[in-house]
Amino acid sequence: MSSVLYDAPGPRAKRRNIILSVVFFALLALLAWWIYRALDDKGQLEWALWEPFTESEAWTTYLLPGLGNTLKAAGLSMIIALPLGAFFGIARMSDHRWVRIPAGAVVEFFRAIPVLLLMLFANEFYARSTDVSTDDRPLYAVVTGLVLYNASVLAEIVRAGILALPKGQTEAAQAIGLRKGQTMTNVLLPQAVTAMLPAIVSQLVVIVKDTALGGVMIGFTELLNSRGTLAAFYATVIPSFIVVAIMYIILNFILTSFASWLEGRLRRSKRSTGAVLGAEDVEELNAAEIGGAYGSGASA
Amino acid sequence: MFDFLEGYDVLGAFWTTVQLTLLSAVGSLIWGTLLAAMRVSPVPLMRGFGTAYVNIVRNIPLTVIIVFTSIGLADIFRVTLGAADDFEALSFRLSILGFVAYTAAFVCEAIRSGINTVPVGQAEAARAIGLSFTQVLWLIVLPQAFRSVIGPLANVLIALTKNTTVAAAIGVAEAATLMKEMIENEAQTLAIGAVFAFGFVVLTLPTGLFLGWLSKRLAVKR
Amino acid sequence: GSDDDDSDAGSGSTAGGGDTIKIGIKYDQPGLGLKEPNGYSGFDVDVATYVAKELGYDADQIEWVETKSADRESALARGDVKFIAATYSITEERQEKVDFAGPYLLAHQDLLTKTDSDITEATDLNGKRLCSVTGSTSAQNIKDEIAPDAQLREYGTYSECIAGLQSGAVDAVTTDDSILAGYAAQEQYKGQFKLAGLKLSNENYGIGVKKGDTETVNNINTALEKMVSDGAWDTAVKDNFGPADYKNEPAPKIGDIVS
Amino acid sequence: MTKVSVAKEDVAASGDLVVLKSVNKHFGALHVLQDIDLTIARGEVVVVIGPSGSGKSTLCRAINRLETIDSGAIAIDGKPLPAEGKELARLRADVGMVFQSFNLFAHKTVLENVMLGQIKVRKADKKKAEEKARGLLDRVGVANQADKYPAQLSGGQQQRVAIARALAMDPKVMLFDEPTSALDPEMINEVLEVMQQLARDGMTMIVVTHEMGFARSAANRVVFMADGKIVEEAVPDQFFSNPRSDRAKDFLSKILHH
Amino acid sequence: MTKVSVAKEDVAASGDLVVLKSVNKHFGALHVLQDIDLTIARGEVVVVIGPSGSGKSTLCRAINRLETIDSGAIAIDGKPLPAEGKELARLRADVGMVFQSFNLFAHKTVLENVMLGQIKVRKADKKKAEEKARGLLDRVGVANQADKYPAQLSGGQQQRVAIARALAMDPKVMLFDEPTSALDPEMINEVLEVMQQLARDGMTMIVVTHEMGFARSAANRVVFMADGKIVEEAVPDQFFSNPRSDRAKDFLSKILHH
Ligand SMILES: Nc1ncnc2c1ncn2[C@@H]1O[C@H](COP(=O)(O)OP(=O)(O)OP(=O)(O)O)[C@@H](O)[C@H]1O
Ligand SMILES: Nc1ncnc2c1ncn2[C@@H]1O[C@H](COP(=O)(O)OP(=O)(O)OP(=O)(O)O)[C@@H](O)[C@H]1O
Ligand SMILES: [Mg+2]
Ligand SMILES: [Mg+2]
Repeated sequence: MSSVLYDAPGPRAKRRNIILSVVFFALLALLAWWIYRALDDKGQLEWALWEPFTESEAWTTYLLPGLGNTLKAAGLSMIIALPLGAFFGIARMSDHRWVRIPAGAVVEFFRAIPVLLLMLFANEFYARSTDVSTDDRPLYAVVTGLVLYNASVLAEIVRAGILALPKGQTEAAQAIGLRKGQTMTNVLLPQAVTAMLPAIVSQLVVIVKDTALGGVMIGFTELLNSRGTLAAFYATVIPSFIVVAIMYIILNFILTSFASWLEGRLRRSKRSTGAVLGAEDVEELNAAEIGGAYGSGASA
Repeated sequence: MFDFLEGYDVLGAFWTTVQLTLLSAVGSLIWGTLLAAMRVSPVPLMRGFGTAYVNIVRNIPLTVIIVFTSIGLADIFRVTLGAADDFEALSFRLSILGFVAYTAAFVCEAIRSGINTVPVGQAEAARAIGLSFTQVLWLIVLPQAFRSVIGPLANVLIALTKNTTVAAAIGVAEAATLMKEMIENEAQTLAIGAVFAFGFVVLTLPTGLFLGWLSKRLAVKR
Repeated sequence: GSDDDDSDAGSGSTAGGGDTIKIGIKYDQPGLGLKEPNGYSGFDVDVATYVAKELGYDADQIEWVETKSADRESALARGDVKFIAATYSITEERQEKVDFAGPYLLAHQDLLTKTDSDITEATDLNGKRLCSVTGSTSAQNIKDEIAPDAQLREYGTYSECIAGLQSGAVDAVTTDDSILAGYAAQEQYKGQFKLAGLKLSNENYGIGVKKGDTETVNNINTALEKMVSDGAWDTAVKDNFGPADYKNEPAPKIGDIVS
Repeated sequence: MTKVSVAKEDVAASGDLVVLKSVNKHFGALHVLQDIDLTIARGEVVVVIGPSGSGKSTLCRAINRLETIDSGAIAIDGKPLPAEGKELARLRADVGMVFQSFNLFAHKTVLENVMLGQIKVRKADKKKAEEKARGLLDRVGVANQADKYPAQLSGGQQQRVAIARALAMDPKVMLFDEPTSALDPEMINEVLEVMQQLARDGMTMIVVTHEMGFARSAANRVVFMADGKIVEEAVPDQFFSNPRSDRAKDFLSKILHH
Repeated sequence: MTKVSVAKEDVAASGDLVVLKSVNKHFGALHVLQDIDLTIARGEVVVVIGPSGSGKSTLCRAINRLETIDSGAIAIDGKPLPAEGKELARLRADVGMVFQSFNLFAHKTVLENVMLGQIKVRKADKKKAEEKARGLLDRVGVANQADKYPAQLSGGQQQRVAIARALAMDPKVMLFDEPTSALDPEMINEVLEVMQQLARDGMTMIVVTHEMGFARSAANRVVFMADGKIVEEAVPDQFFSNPRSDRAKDFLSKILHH
């Protein structure tokens, strides 16, 4: 089997690869040793620092409630952002200028601004102009920031999902006499939704990660913030960071794996045109693509 | 109307944002290219390392990485980047290190997907006329991959610009830090929000449009 | 936040009723206000519990609310909590926005160093690395006025400063001695740190109450006086700061603000 | 193959079914349809041939208004082509279209593909629609594939389903745009046979194709297009044995005998 | 067409040019090449036909080592196929390959496409390479397109450029993998003509194709493959008029006369 970069390897290539493997392994081992030594020197490997994480209280008091809030904020944001995103996505494809252009402007605007600023601003807005209680305010602010940003990204995913379908699907639907609305609901949306699923799941990863901004900047008690309280009680700073990082990795890894499993399944599925928006199409969907998308749909 | 801006160095804060962005961009381009080279290498161990790096780093919140550079890298691993005693410079440099570590994962993926857009047929045709490995790489694959990578890289750059606000978490005096400070001290929340939003729109939108245009222009016609 | 229905926290303060009272504290300050697996500990918590008892609420009627430094005024203004005991120094600026009962503790800005450190004076900080939390004014004061050559390192929380002190990344941590004592007294750090004992400032800890709620202020002041006179105050100090070599000031007189 | 009535009432009636009058169409600077006049009588089978890019597909698509035209007029069964809305949808249902790339609805089974239009456009009830769909699938020889998804079928089978889907609307005329050119050589015949049978049953058909065998045996007329113009029209035998225009001669010489 | 010398020294020499001995190849569980024995003499033109998936492309690609084989041996001009490195590259330069999808270098002009191999592999100087490239482009009839990019050319033109690119290396043998099946019908002949001329000039050729006309007129031998095996070998006339195996009869019945 050959790839874009490599010819099918012969015996010499195979030998060279083995040597490279050994050298690289040695380098990795060296790095691991250095990390181990540094941690050991600073006493970070002492059992006392790690022991708390074997106690159920550390989890039930700090980490799990924090994780719960992380998931709550992420879930809420996704649930609110989805319909909003679908609305703006479809509005952006409208035949009418006065619908298409404002929708496009809103989407572009919120995608250009850092989520962190949106959160800070929302937090201040709720504090000054509403009577949301202090308990709830950080959650509100985090969810608001995430919704504004992610609805715009989802709007682009929805649009891309529909545009990714072969043009022939629309034409065939029109050719048997289906009207615009019927074509959208009977032919395009069902296929686009399937095509978008992996993209939507992997957008959840972005949302989960962004909840941590709320922890550091506006005191939302999500996982990263709960780590602070935990670290104060158990006096275990570095280990708590490592544990929390691993929790994020596992959580997001589950989501990513689910997304790519879904993607693979859909691509192989006998029920799709093969138009699938993968995880990679989303991670940081951005203005550059959109600038291009204004052009004609006819790219050869 | 804009008198609430008095006494605040908004331009200075955005200048820090720009510096963070540019320096991190250069760093992550280098590290990301190396990672991409590993990810597409024929050596399974390197591929494994590249894949693991990308999948781990992409799944950690940037905030965690940035805070960790400060209390972990600097304090435990003594990575002080030549600024052991100048803490202002230290957190600036550490945050760049964090952005590089994080953004490189995305750069790597952009480059890898750029390479994947080159049809295998191009490489096979090149091999079939007797070009060697390096010739195929430098004459055929990379020139084509480079062009299709501009678009995705532009997205990474824009995301990076926005992500630099996370440096506020370790006290780097960039735009988000200043906005937080101003919001605490001044009454015109809406106006402050608008000023900073506008600042980022100015930073990201033209970049996106220009690079989008460039990638269209350079795109390999197939 | 399932308790929005009770937004004017514990206003129905008829003693011993089925009501609850919401009190604002810190969650991450060992020795003062700390969230633990089975409850809350610290001097602020003990004082607040005692006061609540005097106001007619048993310990199990208290709902603790985390009030971070920046949030304290607005939480009171909106009535989210009845009162706040969270290392809340009485200052003129704050008195414009909230009313204070107390003070109930006189703390001072101080330095925490390793036991074997040779820093004994603030001026020793020249050329040394001093840690404080982001946005704190106390560290800035030292750098501006006492030790201009000190290096200021800012972290998100004091826990991280303390960890930095332990690992040698910084040479000293500065903030209120009570807070520092709380850390020094923690099981994990016992015997490793010492307080320099400098009285760089006076911090009069008061209990914050919504502006204009004079009745509650008076009730709390009465409770605080009783706490001192029946020895509960001393016990609380011993329990929370005892393990550190923290020499606390005697209980301040109500309304007696040391500036 | 079971016979299903194919718009019999139309075959009986007389007159022209499709009329194009000086139709013009540009793509930017490209003048793809230049003053096209074309009339197709009821029951007639017209084959359109011509070099790539000559505008054959555009012509087909214009008749169904998948492409708008810049000037001129198109009428189907005496009525001018509506510009939009319900009337356009109704007209499109009367004009069956078969694409080069099949374009079956990927998320629906073969049976559902054939039923969809009947239910949503013709408002047929589900049972009747299914009955008819099964009949049509049987007619095109893929009855046993009814519950599969398009991707599970070979190209030849997919194209036959696409024909059945179009027939399900009881169209007055069928447009075929290179229906066999995306197929593996072994599958071309099975599709051409279905089309031949359709022609014999009296369906009015416009077929863009390069299959000379089909043109010879099934067409009443061959229309030769080049550079957006209709260059020549003739009965097949005459066209193939004795093309008048040089353009056609040249084209035929390229396409035959290899 | 200008004549350019096509590996004349080889035509003169005698003996077998390409020899495959019990070659086996699997893709996972799929046994795509099963004990293939095939010998191609100098100057011979062999057409390989067979149903889709029978392994024709894999066979072609194995001869150029674009696919590795699991067992058996392949020799070109008496030398076994090198496994890698410089020797492999040198051998590949001696074996020209033309793909179904052209695979012209998309970022280089037509002229650069034809010059690249000469300069980088044959180390020819730029001027000579350009001269030769222009000669070859003229020979395949696209001299006037030299400065365009591949995407600006029609399929037929692209394929002719691809042939010129392969010829520029003075190959000993040329492999064609369905060179016309991605082309519009009018363009097929222009490519086949170039190939026919090449055959007449004495080039050794292995051609996978469904173009029976070409097989009849240009091939010395037809090899029929099915399911990874060579089922039948014969001279064209005999194969088309009187195939021996049922597999071949069945295949021919599907593919002819439509
Ligand atoms: N949507 C479009 N935008 C711009 N140009 C187009 C579009 N569709 C077709 N064209 C151009 O119009 C011309 C006629 O196209 P058309 O598809 O009708 O030709 P055709 O005769 O069907 O060719 P083929 O045999 O290749 O299918 C071609 O030059 C084509 O490139
Ligand atoms: N890289 C690959 N990995 C797995 N299977 C493959 C690969 N390449 C080809 N195959 C399979 O091997 C078999 C033979 O393929 P091959 O392309 O040689 O057939 P072919 O005779 O050229 O067919 P066609 O006429 O469709 O080109 C097919 O079943 C194909 O699906
Ligand atoms: Mg066409
Ligand atoms: Mg093949």
